[in-house]
This record gives sequence, C-alpha cells and structure tokens, in this order.
Amino acid sequence: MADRVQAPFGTRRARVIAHDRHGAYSVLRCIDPLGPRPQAGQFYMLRSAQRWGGGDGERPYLPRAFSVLRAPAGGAELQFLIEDVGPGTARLCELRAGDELSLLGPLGIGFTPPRERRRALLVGGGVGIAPLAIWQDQLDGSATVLLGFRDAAHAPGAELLPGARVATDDGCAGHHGLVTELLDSELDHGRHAEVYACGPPPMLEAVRALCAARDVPAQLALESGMACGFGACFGCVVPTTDGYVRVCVDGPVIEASRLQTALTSGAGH
Amino acid sequence: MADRVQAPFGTRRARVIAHDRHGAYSVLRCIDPLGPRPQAGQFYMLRSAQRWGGGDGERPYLPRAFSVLRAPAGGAELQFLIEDVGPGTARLCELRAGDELSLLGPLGIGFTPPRERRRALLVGGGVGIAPLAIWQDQLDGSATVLLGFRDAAHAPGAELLPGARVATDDGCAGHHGLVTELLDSELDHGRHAEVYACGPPPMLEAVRALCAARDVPAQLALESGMACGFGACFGCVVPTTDGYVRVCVDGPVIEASRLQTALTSGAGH
Amino acid sequence: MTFCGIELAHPIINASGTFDAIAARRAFGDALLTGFPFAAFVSKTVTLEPREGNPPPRLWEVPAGLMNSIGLPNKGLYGYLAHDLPDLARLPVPLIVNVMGFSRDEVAALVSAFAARDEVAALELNVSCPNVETGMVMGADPAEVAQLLGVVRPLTDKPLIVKLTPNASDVPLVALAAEAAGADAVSLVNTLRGMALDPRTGEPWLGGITGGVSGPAVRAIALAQVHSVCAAIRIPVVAMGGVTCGRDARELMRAGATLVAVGTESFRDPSAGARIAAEVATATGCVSYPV
Amino acid sequence: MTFCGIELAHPIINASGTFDAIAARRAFGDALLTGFPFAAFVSKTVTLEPREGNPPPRLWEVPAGLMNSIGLPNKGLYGYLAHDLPDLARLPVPLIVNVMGFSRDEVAALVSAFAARDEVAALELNVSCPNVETGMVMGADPAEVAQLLGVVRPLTDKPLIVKLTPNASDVPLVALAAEAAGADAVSLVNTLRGMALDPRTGEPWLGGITGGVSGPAVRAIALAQVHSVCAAIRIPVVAMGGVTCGRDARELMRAGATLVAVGTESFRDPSAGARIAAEVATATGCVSYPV
Ligand SMILES: Cc1cc2nc3c(=O)[nH]c(=O)nc-3n(C[C@H](O)[C@H](O)[C@H](O)COP(=O)(O)OP(=O)(O)OC[C@H]3O[C@@H](n4cnc5c(N)ncnc54)[C@H](O)[C@@H]3O)c2cc1C
Ligand SMILES: Cc1cc2nc3c(=O)[nH]c(=O)nc-3n(C[C@H](O)[C@H](O)[C@H](O)COP(=O)(O)OP(=O)(O)OC[C@H]3O[C@@H](n4cnc5c(N)ncnc54)[C@H](O)[C@@H]3O)c2cc1C
Ligand SMILES: Cc1cc2nc3c(=O)[nH]c(=O)nc-3n(C[C@H](O)[C@H](O)[C@H](O)COP(=O)(O)O)c2cc1C
Ligand SMILES: Cc1cc2nc3c(=O)[nH]c(=O)nc-3n(C[C@H](O)[C@H](O)[C@H](O)COP(=O)(O)O)c2cc1C
Ligand code: FES
Ligand code: FES
Repeated sequence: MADRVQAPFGTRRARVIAHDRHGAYSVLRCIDPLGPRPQAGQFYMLRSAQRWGGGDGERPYLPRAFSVLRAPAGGAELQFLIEDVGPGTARLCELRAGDELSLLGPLGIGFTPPRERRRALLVGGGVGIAPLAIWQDQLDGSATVLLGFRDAAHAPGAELLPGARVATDDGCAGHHGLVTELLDSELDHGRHAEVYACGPPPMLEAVRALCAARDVPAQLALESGMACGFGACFGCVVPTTDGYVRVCVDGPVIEASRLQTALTSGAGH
Repeated sequence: MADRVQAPFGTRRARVIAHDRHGAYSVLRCIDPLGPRPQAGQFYMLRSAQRWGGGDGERPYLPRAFSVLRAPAGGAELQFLIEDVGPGTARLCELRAGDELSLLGPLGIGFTPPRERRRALLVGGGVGIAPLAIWQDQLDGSATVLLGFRDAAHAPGAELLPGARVATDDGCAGHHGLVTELLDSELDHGRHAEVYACGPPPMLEAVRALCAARDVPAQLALESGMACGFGACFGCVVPTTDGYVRVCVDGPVIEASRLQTALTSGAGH
Repeated sequence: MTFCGIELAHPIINASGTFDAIAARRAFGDALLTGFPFAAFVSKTVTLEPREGNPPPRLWEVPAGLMNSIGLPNKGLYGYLAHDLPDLARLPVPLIVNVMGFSRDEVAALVSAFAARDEVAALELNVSCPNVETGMVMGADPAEVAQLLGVVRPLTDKPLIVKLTPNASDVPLVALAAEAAGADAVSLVNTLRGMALDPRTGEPWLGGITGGVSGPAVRAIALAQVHSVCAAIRIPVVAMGGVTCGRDARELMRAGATLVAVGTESFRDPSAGARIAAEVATATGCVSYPV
Repeated sequence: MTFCGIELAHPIINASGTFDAIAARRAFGDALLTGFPFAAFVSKTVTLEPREGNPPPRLWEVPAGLMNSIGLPNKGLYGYLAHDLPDLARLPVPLIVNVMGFSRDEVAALVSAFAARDEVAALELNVSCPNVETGMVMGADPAEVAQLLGVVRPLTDKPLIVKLTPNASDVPLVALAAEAAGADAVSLVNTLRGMALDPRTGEPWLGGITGGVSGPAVRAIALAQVHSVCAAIRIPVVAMGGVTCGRDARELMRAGATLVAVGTESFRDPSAGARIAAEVATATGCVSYPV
C-alpha cells in the first residue's frame, strides 16, 4: 500500500469558487472534482490556467507549490492559503471566483499520527500555518495549536485555526515574542507530546533544536524551491542524515531526527 | 517645421474608458491626457500596463502598433480598432474600462490632403479601415468611402465609417466581391481623385496597380512587423524605389508611386 | 516508427534528467504506466561513482524558462544496475541510458557495463553537461569527441547517441566528428550556461555557481543549432530545447530531427509528452497552458 | 564617473544598433535631447561600403525577447561621415562609433578614418555580429582577435572596445586575447544565434535565415559570460544582455562590469535608459512594465 495519497497523472483544472482575505493572506477555495481527498501535509503544484507569466521579471513560468489548507470531507473543495511574495503568488492572489487553476496533486508525504498516544502539538509560523489547519481537522480539533506571526497584518491568519494560541513579533496580538517560546512552556507541562511544525526555516530550526534537546519527536513540513513537485528535477533537495533527499517526494513532512538543521537554502520563501 | 505630430519622449499610461465590440472587432477607447492630438494615419505602440506576456507561446513581449481610429477634437480621447489575431491583440482585447494601457505615440507620417482639389477616395480592407475613420473625420466627411470585409463577422466594422459603401467576399453585405471592384467603377466616374488606402497587402497591391494603371495618385498606409515604432531597430523596412525604408519613421503612409509592390512580407497580419 | 532500429510508438521521448519514472510511479501510481507519456525512456545521467549532486539551491526561474545546477546526482553505475535498472526495465517502453564519465576510461567502463544488458536499448553519451567542469571539454571539441568514440564505439553494438553541448563555437563540426567516428545519432541541445545572483546578497544564487538554462527561452537557439546540425550530418538527430507543444516539436522535425525530447515542459505537466505526441500526430495547434 | 578616460554622467549607455538618435529626433523632437537617456551614444555598426541590410522579415518575437536579422544596414563609412556624424556630434553625450569590417584591412580603414575625428570619443569593434557570415569568425577565435588588434591598435589612441560574440566555446579566452593585444575594454554579449520558422509555410521566417536573440530570454546567459570574462581580465567591461531595469544592471556591475548597455528594452520604452540609470543610482527595485 502506498505511503501517500497518489495524484492523478497530469495536470487538471479546478475552478475557483471564492477568494477570502485574512489580513495579508489570501484563501483560495476551488473545486477539484477529479482529485482524491489529500492527506494533511500534502501539497499541490498550482498555476493560473490563464496568463501564467508576464509578471515582475517576466515571470512566473513554472507552477508553484502550496500546502493544502483544508479539504472539507465529503466534498470536492480544496482550500489554499497564499501569501503574495513574488510574481507567482501575486498572480494567484489575483484570481477570483470563476477563474481556473491548473493543478497537480496531492503530492508528497504528509503528517503521520502521534506515536504512543502522545498529544499533538501544532506549531506554525506565518503562511506555514497552512498544513496545520487540515491536520487540526483530521485530529478532530483535539490538538494544541501554537501560531506565530510577524505583525498585525499577518495575525488575522490565526482565525483559520480555531482555539490557537498566538505569538507576534511586535506584540500586537497574543504573546509578545516567538512561537517557540510558547512551545517551550508547553513542553514544560509535559513532554509526552509529538510536535508538528511548519514555518520559516529559522523557526523550524528552533523547533528542531528544542525538540531534540527535550527528546520530543517532531515532524517538520519543509519548504524548498521546486520546479516539478513529483521527483523529476532533483532541484528541491535538503541535506539529511542519509544525504540529500527530495522534499517533493520524500517530504515535505520529514522527521526532525533526520535533519542536522532545518535551515534550508533557496526555500520558497 | 516637423513633417509629423511628434510624440512625447517615453511611454506613458492611458486609462481605458470603454471597450466596444463591432462584430469581430474591438474598439478600445482611452484617455491620453499628456499626448498631442494625432494626425490621420499616425499610429501608437500599445501594450497593457499589466500582464503583457504569459499568452500563447509565452508572448507578447514587445509592444504592438495600432493606427489611431479616432481622436475626437478638443478632448484627450483616443480610439483604437483591434482585431484579435494573436497573443498581443488577444491581451488588448481583454482590457476593460479602468484598465491601463502603456502607450507611445503618435508615431510616423500620416495622410496628406488631396492635391489639385482632387476628391478623396478612401479604400479600406478589414482592420485596415482604422486610419480611414479619423481621416474621414478630418476631411469633414466629404470623402467617398469604400470598405471591404471577409464575412458577416467582420462587416459590422462598416458601422465605424458613416456612409461607407461595402463589399464582402461572401456577399453577406453590400457588393459581393472585392472592394477594389468598387474602386474600379468609382474611378470610371472620374479620375480626378486621390486614393487613400489601408488593408491587407494583397488589397493594397491591387489598389496600387489599379491607381498606377489609371495614373491616379494613391497614399497607402502600410503595415510591417515592428519592434520599436520609432526607427531604432531597422526591423520594419519595406522595399521602395529608393531602397528599404522604415515603415515606422518614413511611413506608415507611403506614396504608391514609391512602391514596386505593396506585398510586404512579415506584416503585422 | 523506428529510430536506430528501435521500434517506437511515436517520436516523442523525454530529455535526460527531466523525468524520474521511479519517483513518478510513487507520486502517480500505475496511472503513469498506463498513460506513459514517452515512446522511449531516457534515464538521468549515470556516472561510474555515486554522486550527491550540487549543494542547494539548485533551481532558478528565468523568463520563460528554468536554470538548474543539479550536478548529476546518481547512485553510480553499480547502484543503478542494482536498484534502478530492474524497475526501469519494467516500463512499457524501450530504455535509453544516458552516461557520462570524467575520462574516456570511465565512459568505456559505463558503456561496456550497459552493452551487456538486454534491458538497455541504446546509450546516450552526455559530453555536454554544463554543470560539471569536464562535461564542457569533450563536447566542445571535435577531436575530443572523435577520440572518445574511438574508444567506446568498439565496445557495443547498441546505438550510441552523442549528446552535444550548445556552448560551443561550431556545433555542426562536433556533430560531424561524432558521425565520422561511428555515432548512430546525435542529440541536442543540452542546457545553455547561465548564472543568477541572490537578490538579497548579490552572491551567486546557485550552489553550483553557474547553471544550465532550459525551456522556451532557449527554443529559438535550439532550433538554429538543430537546423545547422541536421544540414551537416546524415545520422538521425534527437532534438530538444524549449518544446512545449506539438508546433514546437514539428518545427524541430521540419528542421530535420527524427525524434523530439521534452524536458522542462514536463515540470509544468508530467503528462506533457503524451499531449505533445498527440498534437504532433494530429498536427493540431498549441496553447501555452495545457489543462 | 570615467570610462577609458571618458567622463560619463552615469554608467548606462545604449547597445549598438538598438537606438537611432537621428530617427528618434524626428519622432520625439528636442525632448529627446533634453532627456537623453544614455551617458554615451553608441552608433549602429558602420561598415566600409554602404549596406542595404537583410531582406524582410527581419524580426521575430521570442518568449521574453526578440530575434532579429537586420543585417547591418548603414550608409557606409563615407555616407556616415557626411550625413550622420555631424548630427550625432551635436548629441549632449560622448559618441562611440561601432565599426565592422569583412577583412582586417577594412577594419583598419574604418579605424584610421575615425581616429582622425575629434567628434568620436571611442571605437567599438564589432567582431561578433551573428547575422553576417564573417562576423562570427573573428570574434570566436582568440588568434583572429589578436591579429586584428595587432593591425588596428597602432592606428589610434582612442579607446578601442572589442565587442565579443556569445556564440563561442570559451569567451574569456577571446577576452584575454583582446586584452593582451591592447584593447582598452571589451563589451558583451552580442545576440545569440537563433532561428524561427514561418508558422504558415515551415520555411525560415527571417530573410536572413538565422537571427540573433536578445532581451530577457538571454539575461542569465549574458550574466554568466560577463561574470567569467570579468574574472579573467583587468580592463573594463561593458555588459549587456536583457537588461530591463536597475536590478538587472546592478547585477551585471556586481559581476564586474563598469558600464551597462541597454538594447531591446529601449524598444519597449525609448526612455528606458534614463529610468534604468535612475534605478541604478537609487538602488531601487524593478517592475516588469515601467510606465
Ligand atoms: C511544499 C511546499 C508548500 C508550500 N506551501 C505554501 C503555502 O501553503 N502558502 C504559500 O503562500 N506558500 C507556500 N509555499 C511557498 C510557495 O511555493 C512560494 O512562496 C512560491 O513558490 C513563491 O513564488 P513567487 O513567484 O510568488 O515568488 P518568487 O519570486 O519565486 O520568490 C520566492 C522566493 O524564491 C526565491 N526567488 C526569487 N527569485 C527567484 C527566481 N527567479 N527563481 C527561483 N527562486 C527565486 C527567493 O528566495 C524568494 O524569496 C510552499 C512551498 C513548498 C515547497
Ligand atoms: C503601422 C501599423 C498600424 C497597425 N494598425 C492596426 C490596427 O489599427 N488594428 C489592428 O488590429 N492591427 C493593426 N496593426 C497590426 C497589429 O500591429 C498586429 O496585428 C499585431 O502586432 C499582432 O500582434 P499579435 O501578438 O496579436 O499577433 P502575432 O502573433 O504577432 O501575429 C501577427 C502576425 O505576425 C506574424 N507572427 C507570428 N508569430 C510571430 C512572432 N513570434 N514574431 C513575429 N511575428 C510573428 C504572423 O505573420 C502573424 O500573422 C498595425 C500594424 C502596423 C505596423
Ligand atoms: C533539471 C534538469 C536536469 C537535467 N539533467 C540532465 C542530465 O542529467 N543529463 C543530461 O544529459 N541532460 C540533462 N538536462 C538537460 C535536458 O536533458 C535537456 O537537454 C535540456 O533541458 C533542454 O530541453 P528542455 O528545454 O526541453 O528542458 C537536464 C535539464 C534540466 C532542466
Ligand atoms: C534590432 C537589433 C539590432 C542590433 N544591431 C547591432 C549592431 O548593428 N551592431 C552590434 O554590435 N550589435 C547590434 N545588436 C546587438 C545589441 O547591441 C546587443 O548586443 C544585444 O541586443 C543584447 O542586448 P539586449 O538584450 O539588451 O538587447 C543589435 C540588437 C538588436 C536587437
Ligand atoms: S521539485 Fe523537482 S524533484 Fe522536487
Ligand atoms: S519598428 Fe523599429 S525601426 Fe521601425
């Protein structure tokens, strides 16, 4: 049996049904009638079906990778959380209900349930909260969720994960400081936990180091610049204890114990 | 004194105020507050200010040349007639009121008034009717206008030149045949005319030959593939009795007597 | 159709290093095999020793294309024979193995090893990878290519395809040398040498410092080289470089190519090869964004 | 700043053959002079004899770029001296004349003629035009370049800039030969050889059969060549190839270039040079579509 939900072979189209704003973030909701329901932590390669190109620097050209934010059960809807950081995300953020996406996925290996009845601790930073939302759903909302954001423009992202505790760099909301400080005190209350983290490399590295020091298992959803998303280009590698591995087919979720560092270079952002 | 209305140096923006359809043709109306009023037969280099690129074949990249269709006196409005024949015109045909054009012009040398009180005969084919509309305005509607179109999808273009006589290839409207047949019989009624023509190369060549045979002066608005529109690239040349000349700075309006043939290669369409 | 005696269902194959059928099987399951997009499968370059490849970042997007400095990661000859070959032999299409050596002896060792394997229909000699110093040398110089073939040609009856580098003053001259020295076919273009700087630091972005440019950005350059090579030699040519649709493929065939390889476009759509083969067969047009 | 002893207001000039100041004056009037976009003006290539140039079509749009086969139309040396030079001498910036000959003697005749003219600040030797057979030869071969400079270097004290072709196996080697033979600077890249077919007939689209590719499509390739040339030589480098904004220009300067030339981007906006110079000065960012 496969270690992942496999994708239909070839790109397909999905119609955008809504584009919601949460502060600096956009949530694109689309209907993917032909695709399977994804696992938490899996991702899709997306591009607009029309006018993918002609942006800043005469880009984008290649599709872009996005974690699935939510995939409401029993339907065909997929949700993606998008932060405009360049020509590809800028184009996707222009899409409105009725526009079409060209999509490939679900791709990669997602999160696996906590071992030995450990409690799930979800730790997200910035747009990295995306894969934690669907994981929170699949864990029936039982998990503890800790989220970190830059500022007031980004803090609204917290709306997407009910019951989340928030830290902000500028103190505009929740704890004034880093989300890893929240994680630190959480682990003080008990180490019988399994950590699921996604966010900017420095945050992931802090989570990795912290969990390693306390001997807490952690699954990290990594990012890396990608061209294909299905193992074809060997471009998305990160160094692990067993050499370079492709984030797109051997990840994006990787056991923290397999990494010397989570400070990947050339990441998507 | 310059032989043309000169363009401001550098591209500028113009907001689209309306996009009207006339059969297969689009009329883009925009406001160009900073530009001078153009002469009939002059043209502009246009591109969309946003997303110029990312179309069929990862194009367009360069701006595209368009004759001015109308420039209502006393205002800042410019009108262009556009037929969707490829990625550049396809993108321009997507523009709607509120969108912005990036524009350079007016460029080139336009029509000059009839000599020796000759009557003006305007002969247009397809999208080539564009420069004749503003010329008809500037001649106070006194000119005789003969227009040719492919079929019923294109015949509505005739609406743009009041009082025009029409010929269609398929006979769906007006004379069943070529516009040059109309010109032929017009000249039977009197040769003391000056012909102003714009259209596909075969039509222009027929007009040239016909006028040459009857010794009637003709001014032809030529087309040629262009990269710059202001004489920089030497790409838009056509052969004349005095060698290759650049359509963009020595034309687009050229005396028929200077041409051995009007069958230019690599024309815009 | 046949290419160097190999029966092929259509003229579209993959460009080496742009499709990993084993990884794709994990991502797409059996659907990959039932709708396999290529008429033959070309493996990523295999070297004698295993290689980790270049440090990341390995990718940079250019206008209408991609620049990569992957650095030929692979399991090495013995790793490939042990782990990859059995799986690849089960693909529904003939297998072409792309090999590269840092010396003639290395190439000879690779060629002899694969000469003995029935699973291998043909060999492609990568003398042109712009990401590895020595890759340049052999492929840019007619004499080097002639000497290389002098050594490896006698080692196998299997078709030998010499993959040329576009980063040369006179590519047809190199193609002529390959033909004269007994190559069964040539393939081109490999990627064009390029570079990008990190927008933040101004330092080279790619771990390999320079990279290879591919995709539509190089299509016109590829067509010119394919055209001049086809005019110079008689052996079949496998053409590639920026092919996104049937029109692009037909243009390369019009220039004289027998087969057309799809590379970067597969990254935008893994089934692009099947679409392009259909568009070639039906001579239908192209739009930039399939699906 | 100064370049080869020439005082320049900023480091942005035009690429030869991509701006005709005389025609632009007709199109834009005096506004061209008051807001002249370049710190120096480089003329289109001048040959000894007048040239009509290649038959049309001369242009083909490629993804994120342009391919041309203009064929160096010009009035010839004497026509240029009589008609163009007086007008160009009146420009508000120094004049650099780009020359090309089909033999060393022709280049020598051109160089001596301009050596005598005070209106001319420097000479650029085009040994790299991909549209004219012989243009290739000289620029692709270090020995050829050395011999050419051996002949023309003694003929003038004016700065000699050798414009290199990118269609060569080892461009730094050619640059080294130019430096050793007394060139004051080198400029690169010229256009990359490319081809397109008429969508209707399948025949070559361009009247010149092949053409030269320019614009953002070649930017990464240009940056790699500029970087390797700057690493190899000490004399100043004029860099060009796909520059559309200050960021592109700063990257080429980061790679070691002293001046940056703007070519194809001027076709999208004749005042692009002024915008780019301002963006370089203020280190401001880029958007694809200025204005
Ligand atoms: C598995 C995975 C899941 C992801 N999930 C999400 C998600 O849920 N939501 C989300 O918003 N993002 C997500 N990302 C990141 C997203 O893919 C990137 O933000 C996106 O690709 C950026 O594209 P862009 O064109 O907007 O920006 P780019 O211009 O591509 O810039 C993004 C970064 O790429 C680098 N870069 C800049 N120019 C280039 C170039 N020319 N070529 C290559 N790299 C360049 C820089 O480091 C820059 O900061 C994910 C990435 C991965 C790998
Ligand atoms: C002075 C002048 C005035 C004009 N006035 C008008 C006008 O008023 N209204 C109007 O609709 N049009 C006008 N045109 C024509 C218009 O400029 C062209 O239709 C337009 O440039 C087409 O661009 P495109 O991208 O839509 O089509 P393209 O894809 O550029 O195709 C148009 C033609 O160009 C050729 N072509 C195809 N591919 C390429 C390529 N890659 N590179 C170069 N050539 C290619 C083919 O012959 C094709 O039929 C005028 C042209 C000139 C020169
Ligand atoms: C990510 C990537 C990896 C590649 N790896 C190899 C390789 O291992 N061996 C090889 O001979 N060519 C390799 N190439 C070159 C391609 O086979 C092909 O020659 C080139 O990409 C041009 O085709 P395209 O424009 O369709 O991509 C690679 C290209 C890319 C983009
Ligand atoms: C239409 C056109 C004409 C050119 N003519 C010349 C020329 O006459 N002499 C020359 O040395 N280079 C010529 N070039 C090359 C440019 O000077 C420049 O090297 C090249 O275009 C790369 O710069 P870019 O990408 O900014 O255009 C020409 C380029 C173009 C696009
Ligand atoms: S993105 Fe291509 S191998 Fe991972
Ligand atoms: S379009 Fe460039 S010279 Fe006429």
